[in-house]
Amino acid sequence: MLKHLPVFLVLFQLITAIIIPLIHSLKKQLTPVVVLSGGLINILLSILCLYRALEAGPLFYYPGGWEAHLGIAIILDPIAGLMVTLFSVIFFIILCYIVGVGRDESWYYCLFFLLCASMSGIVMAFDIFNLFVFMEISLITSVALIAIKNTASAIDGAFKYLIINAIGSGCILLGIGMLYQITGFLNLGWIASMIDRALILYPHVLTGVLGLFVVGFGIKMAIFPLHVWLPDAYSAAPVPTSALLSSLVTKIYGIAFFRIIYIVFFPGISHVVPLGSILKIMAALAILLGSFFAITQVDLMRMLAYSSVAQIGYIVLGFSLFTGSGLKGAFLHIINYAFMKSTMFLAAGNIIRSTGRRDIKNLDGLGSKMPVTFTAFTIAALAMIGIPPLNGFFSKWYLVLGSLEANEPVLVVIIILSSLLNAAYYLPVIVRAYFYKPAAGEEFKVKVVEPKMYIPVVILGLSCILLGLGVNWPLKVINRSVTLLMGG
Amino acid sequence: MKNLIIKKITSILLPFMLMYGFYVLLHGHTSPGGGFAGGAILGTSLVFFTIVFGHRAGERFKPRLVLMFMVSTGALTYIVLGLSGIVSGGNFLSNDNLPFNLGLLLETAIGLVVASVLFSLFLELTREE
Amino acid sequence: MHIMVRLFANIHYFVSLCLFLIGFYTLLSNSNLIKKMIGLNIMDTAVFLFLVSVGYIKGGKAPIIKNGLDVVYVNPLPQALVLTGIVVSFSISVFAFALIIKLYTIYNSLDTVEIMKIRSKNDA
Amino acid sequence: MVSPLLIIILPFITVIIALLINKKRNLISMLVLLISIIITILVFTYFPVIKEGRVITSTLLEINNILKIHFRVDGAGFLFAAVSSCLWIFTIIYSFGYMKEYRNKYRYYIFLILSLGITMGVAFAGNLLTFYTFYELLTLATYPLVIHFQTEEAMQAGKKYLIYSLSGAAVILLAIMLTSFLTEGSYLNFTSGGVFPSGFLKTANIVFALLLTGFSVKAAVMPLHRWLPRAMVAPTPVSALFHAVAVVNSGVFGIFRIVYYVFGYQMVKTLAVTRVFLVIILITIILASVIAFFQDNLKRRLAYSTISQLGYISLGIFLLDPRGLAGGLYHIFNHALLKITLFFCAGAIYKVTHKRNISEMAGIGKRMPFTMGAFALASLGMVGIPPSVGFNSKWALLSGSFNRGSILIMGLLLLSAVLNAGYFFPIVINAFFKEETNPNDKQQEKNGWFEAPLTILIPIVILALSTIIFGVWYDLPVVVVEQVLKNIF
Repeated sequence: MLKHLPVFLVLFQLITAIIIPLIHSLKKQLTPVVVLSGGLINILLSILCLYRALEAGPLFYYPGGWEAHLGIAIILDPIAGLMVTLFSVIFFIILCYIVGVGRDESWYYCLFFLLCASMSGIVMAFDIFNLFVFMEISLITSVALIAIKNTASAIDGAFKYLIINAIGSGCILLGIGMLYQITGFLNLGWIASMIDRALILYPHVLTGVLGLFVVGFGIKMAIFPLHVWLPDAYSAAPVPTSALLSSLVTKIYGIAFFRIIYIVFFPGISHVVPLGSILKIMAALAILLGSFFAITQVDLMRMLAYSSVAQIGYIVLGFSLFTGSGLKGAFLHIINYAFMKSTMFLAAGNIIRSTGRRDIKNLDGLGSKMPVTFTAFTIAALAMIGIPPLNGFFSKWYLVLGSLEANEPVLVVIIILSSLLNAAYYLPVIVRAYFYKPAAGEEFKVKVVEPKMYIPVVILGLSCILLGLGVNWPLKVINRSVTLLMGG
Repeated sequence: MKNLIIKKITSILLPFMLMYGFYVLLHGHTSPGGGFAGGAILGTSLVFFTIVFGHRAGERFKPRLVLMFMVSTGALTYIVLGLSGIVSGGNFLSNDNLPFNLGLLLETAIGLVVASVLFSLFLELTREE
Repeated sequence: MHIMVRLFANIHYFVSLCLFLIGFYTLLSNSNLIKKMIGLNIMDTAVFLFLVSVGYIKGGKAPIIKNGLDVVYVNPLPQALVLTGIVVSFSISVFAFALIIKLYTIYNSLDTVEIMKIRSKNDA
Repeated sequence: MVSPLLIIILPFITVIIALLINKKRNLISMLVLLISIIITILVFTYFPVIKEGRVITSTLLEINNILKIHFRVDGAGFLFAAVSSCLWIFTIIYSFGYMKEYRNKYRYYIFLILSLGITMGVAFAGNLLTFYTFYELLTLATYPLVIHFQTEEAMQAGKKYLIYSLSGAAVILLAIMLTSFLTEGSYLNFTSGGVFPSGFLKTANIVFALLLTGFSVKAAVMPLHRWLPRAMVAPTPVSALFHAVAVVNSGVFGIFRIVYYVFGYQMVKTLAVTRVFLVIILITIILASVIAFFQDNLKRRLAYSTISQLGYISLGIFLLDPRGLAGGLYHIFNHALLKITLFFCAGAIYKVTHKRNISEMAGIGKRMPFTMGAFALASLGMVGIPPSVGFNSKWALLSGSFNRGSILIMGLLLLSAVLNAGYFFPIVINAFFKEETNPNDKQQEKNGWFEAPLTILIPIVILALSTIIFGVWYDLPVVVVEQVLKNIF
C-alpha cells in the first residue's frame, strides 16, 4: 500500500476539503474537530511520505496505469517528501491559529485544504502539464483565500494577484506547448532525454521556452521585477492567508521551477543562454531592492510583504548558483523561512487584532503589553537577520558558501549587506515596541490575546530556535535532495 | 424575460438540450465529447432556463445547498471510483482489472460536477443583493 | 519569397503569436476591467490555438481507437491540454468576473484609474 | 570543575527563573548577585588546571564540519572570564545602590546577568564561529542596558551602537565565511600557532584585514570608536562594566584570538596588514589621549581614555613578542580593574552631586574623600606609577617594544603615559586642592563628608585597594599569562 502514498496524500486533502462544507452545513460544532484532525492526519501521511522517500529512493507513480511517456506522472522523492512535510506542519499550525481566532467560515477551511492539496500536487508532479494544473488550482484557491476577507483592499489585491498570475499561467502554458512540440513529451524525465537533440535542432525555440518559463514562474514566485502584485495582495489578505502564502506557496513554485530547470535544462542550456547569470542578477536585485522597499514601509504588513520579496531572492539565488552548497542553502532557507515568516505574520496578526493598529510608528511600547507575541516576533526577526544560534543564520551560511563555490564574491557581499538591511527594518520595530513609550493620547486599549491565539505563534517561534540548534536533521534530508538534483 | 416567444421556444428546446447534454456525456468515452463537454451543455441549459424564466424559477429548490451537495458528491464519487482501481490491484484510476467500465462512470461524475458548478456559478454571479 | 512560404506553412503559429500579443496589449492598455478580462481571454485563446495546432495532423481522425481500423489519428495529448486549459481559463475568468462585480459594488466604477483615484481619496 | 557550557547556560536559566518569579521582583536582584557569585566560583575552579598549563576543549553541538559550537578553556580565556566575572559581582553590588530610584530595574538585572553568560561564552569560545555567535549576542544583550534611560539621546546612542556593532559583526562574518571556504570548512578551532593555511597569502591579507576591521569596532580602534563616547549615556555601572571590561575587551580578545590562534604569529608577521594596523593603533593611543585631554564631561574623558588604553592592549598583541603579549594580557586585567574603579567613582560623584563635568568638581575631594581617594589611586595606576597595578603592564609593554627594537613605539608609550598623567592628575588636584566654585549648591550648606551609599562606596574602596594589592602581589595574572605564553611561543 505504501506504493500509493502520494495519491493517498493528495486525495486525503481533497476529500477533507470537500467534506468540510458538507459537515459544516450539517453540524457546525464538528467543523473545528474535523479540520484539526484532518490537519493531524495530513501531517502523519506526509511524514510517512518522507519516510518512504528516504527509505526506498524516488517512487514514480502513474495514475490510470498509463506509461510514463503518455500519462500523468507523480514522483515521491526526498524533495517532495520534505516539502510536503514542511507544508503540512506549517499548515497545521496555521489551522490551529485560525481555529483559535474562531473564524466561522467553512469555505475558508475548504480552500485551505484545497491549497494544501494543490501544493502537494505541485511538488510531486513529474510531468509538466500535471504541474500546470495543480498550479492553476493553487492560483485560484489562493486568490479566493485573499478575497474572502471581502474588504475593498483585499478584493483589489486579489484581483491584481489573479490578473497578473493569469498572465504568468498563460506564459507557462505556452512554454509547455512549445516544449511539447519540440520534444514530444510532457514527462520531465523523457523531455530531459530528448533535450540534447532539441538543443541542437531548436536552440531558439528552447530559449523562447525558457524565457516564457522565467517570466511565468517569475511572476508566480514574485521574483524582483515581477513582484508588483505581492505587496498589495499580502498586506490586504487575512493574516493566516498571508502567513501561508508568503511563507510557503511562492517558494513551492520556486521548487517546481528549479526542478524543471535542473532536470531538463541544466547544464546544457548554459551554452545557449546565460540562464544562471540572469537569475542571479534578478535574485540580487530582489534581495537589495526588496529590503530597501521594506525599510521605507510604514505599514507592518506591507513591510513583511516586501521582506518576502527580498527573501525569495535568497532562494532563487541559492538555486541559480548551480552548486551543492547553494542548493543546500536554498532548501534550508525555504524551511527556515517558512517558520520565521509565518511566526512574524501570525504575530503581526495578533498585534493588529488586539490593537487595531498597523503602522509601525504606532506600536511604541507594545512589547510590555503583549510580551509573548512580541517575544516570538523578536526571535523570528533575529533569525531573519541571521543571529547565529537561530535558524536563519545557517541558511545564509550555506548561501554564502555556495556563492563562493560559484566564484561570485559580489553575491557574498550582497548577502551580508542584506542581513544588515534586514536588521535595519526589523530592529526598529522591536526597539520601538520594547523601549519607546507610547505618545500622549496614544495609549493602547489592548484586547486580551487568548492563549489559543498566541500558542501557535510561540510554537513557531520556538521552532526557529530548535531548527537553528538542530540543523542536522533537515540537512540530512536536504543532502539527499541535493544529490538528486545535482545528478550525483 | 417577458417575451412570450422566447419562453415558448425555450420550453420546447429545453428537453432537447438536456438530452443532447446527456448524449454527449454518456458517449464521451467512445466519441468526441465527454464529461466536461456534456456537463457544460447541461449546465448551460439550466442557465438558459434561469435566464428566461427568472431567478425565482431557478432557485425554486434551494439550489445553493443542493448544488453544493451535488458538487461534493460528484467529486467524492470520482475519488471513490479512482480508489476502486487501487482496490482491484492496479494504480489509482486504473481500469485494467475492473468488472465495469470506469470511463463511463468517471465521465458521469465529472459531468455532474461541471453542470452543477456552472449553474451555481451563474446563480452566484447574477444574484441580486 | 522563401520567408513568405515558410510563414504561410506555419500560419497557425503566426496567428497564435499575433493573438497572444493582441491579448497582451489589450490587457495592458485598457483601464476597463472587463476589457482587461477580454484581453486575458484572447491571450488564452492564442495559447489554445497554438496547442491544438501542435497536435494537428492533416486528415487525421478523432483519436478514438476502434478495433481493426488502421487510420491516422491527430495527437490526443494536446487536445487534452487544451481542454484542461479551457477549464482553467474558464474558472479564472469566472473568478475574475466575480471579483469585478465586487469591485463594482464597492467603487461603482469599472475603470482602474477611477478606482485608484477613489482609493487614494479614501486613504487620505 | 564543570563544563564551560554550564557557566554559559546558568544565566539563561536564571532568566527563566526570573520570569517565573515575576511577582517577587525584589528577589531578582539578589538572585542575580547569587548567580554571578556562583559563576565566579565556577570559573575559578579552572584555576588549578590552567596553572598546570592544560587546555580543556569540549564540543557542544557538532552540526557538521563547518558549524560547530566548540569551547576552549585556556589561560587567556580564563583571565578574561575571571576578570569579568569578579568585576560583575562588584558591578551588581554597586548597582544596588546606584539603580535604586530608577525605573525598569527588573529588565536591567536580567540583561546584566544575561550579558555575563554571553561574556563567558566569548571568553571560552573555542572556534571563530562560536566566538562570533557570542560576540553578536553580546551586542544584542547589552543594547537594552545602553538605552536604559530611554531618553532621546540614549536611543540615538543605542542606534549608533547597534549600527556600528552589527556592521562590524557582519564584516567578521564575511571573513569567517571566507576562511571556512578556503579551509574547506574543517579547521576553524582555535589552535596555538594558527590554523590558517599558509598557501593563500593574498586572501589571508584580505581575511585578516576584514577580521581586524570587524573586531576593531568593539575594541574602539580609532576611526571606528565613535559609538563608545556616545554610549556613555548608559547608567554608570553599565558604562563601567561594558566600556571598561566586557564589550570592549571582547573586541580586543577577538583580535588576540585571531592573531595567535587563527593566523598564528609567524604568519601575522609576514602579512602586510599588520604594519598598517600597528600604525593605526599607535595613532589611536596618542590621539585618544589628546582628545581625552579636552573633554570636560568626566565620563567622556574616561571613555576616550578607555579608547587609548585599549590601544595598549592591541599594541601588546601586535608586538608579536612574548613580553609584549604579556604586557597586553596584563593590561586586560589592569585596565579592567582601574577603569571600573574610575567609572564607579564618576558614578558616585554624579549620584551624590549630580555633577558630570570636571570643571564643576572643584573641591569635591573634601566632601567625598573616599571616592576621590579611590579615584586618585586608580589614576596613579592609569599613569603607571610603580606600587599600583598599572605599572606591570606598561613595563612589560616597554620591554616588549625594546625586544622588537622599536624606539618609536617606546617613545610613544612614554608620551602617552605623560598624556595620561596630564588628563588624570588635574582632576585629582582640582578635587582636593581647589575651593568649591559653586556656592549655590545645596550641599554647600552642610559641612562634612558627603559620600555615596555604602553599596556604592564599598565596591569602590575594595577595588581601589585591590589596585595596590595586586600591584604588589602580582602572582595571579603572571601565573596565567606565563601558561599562555608557553602555549603560544
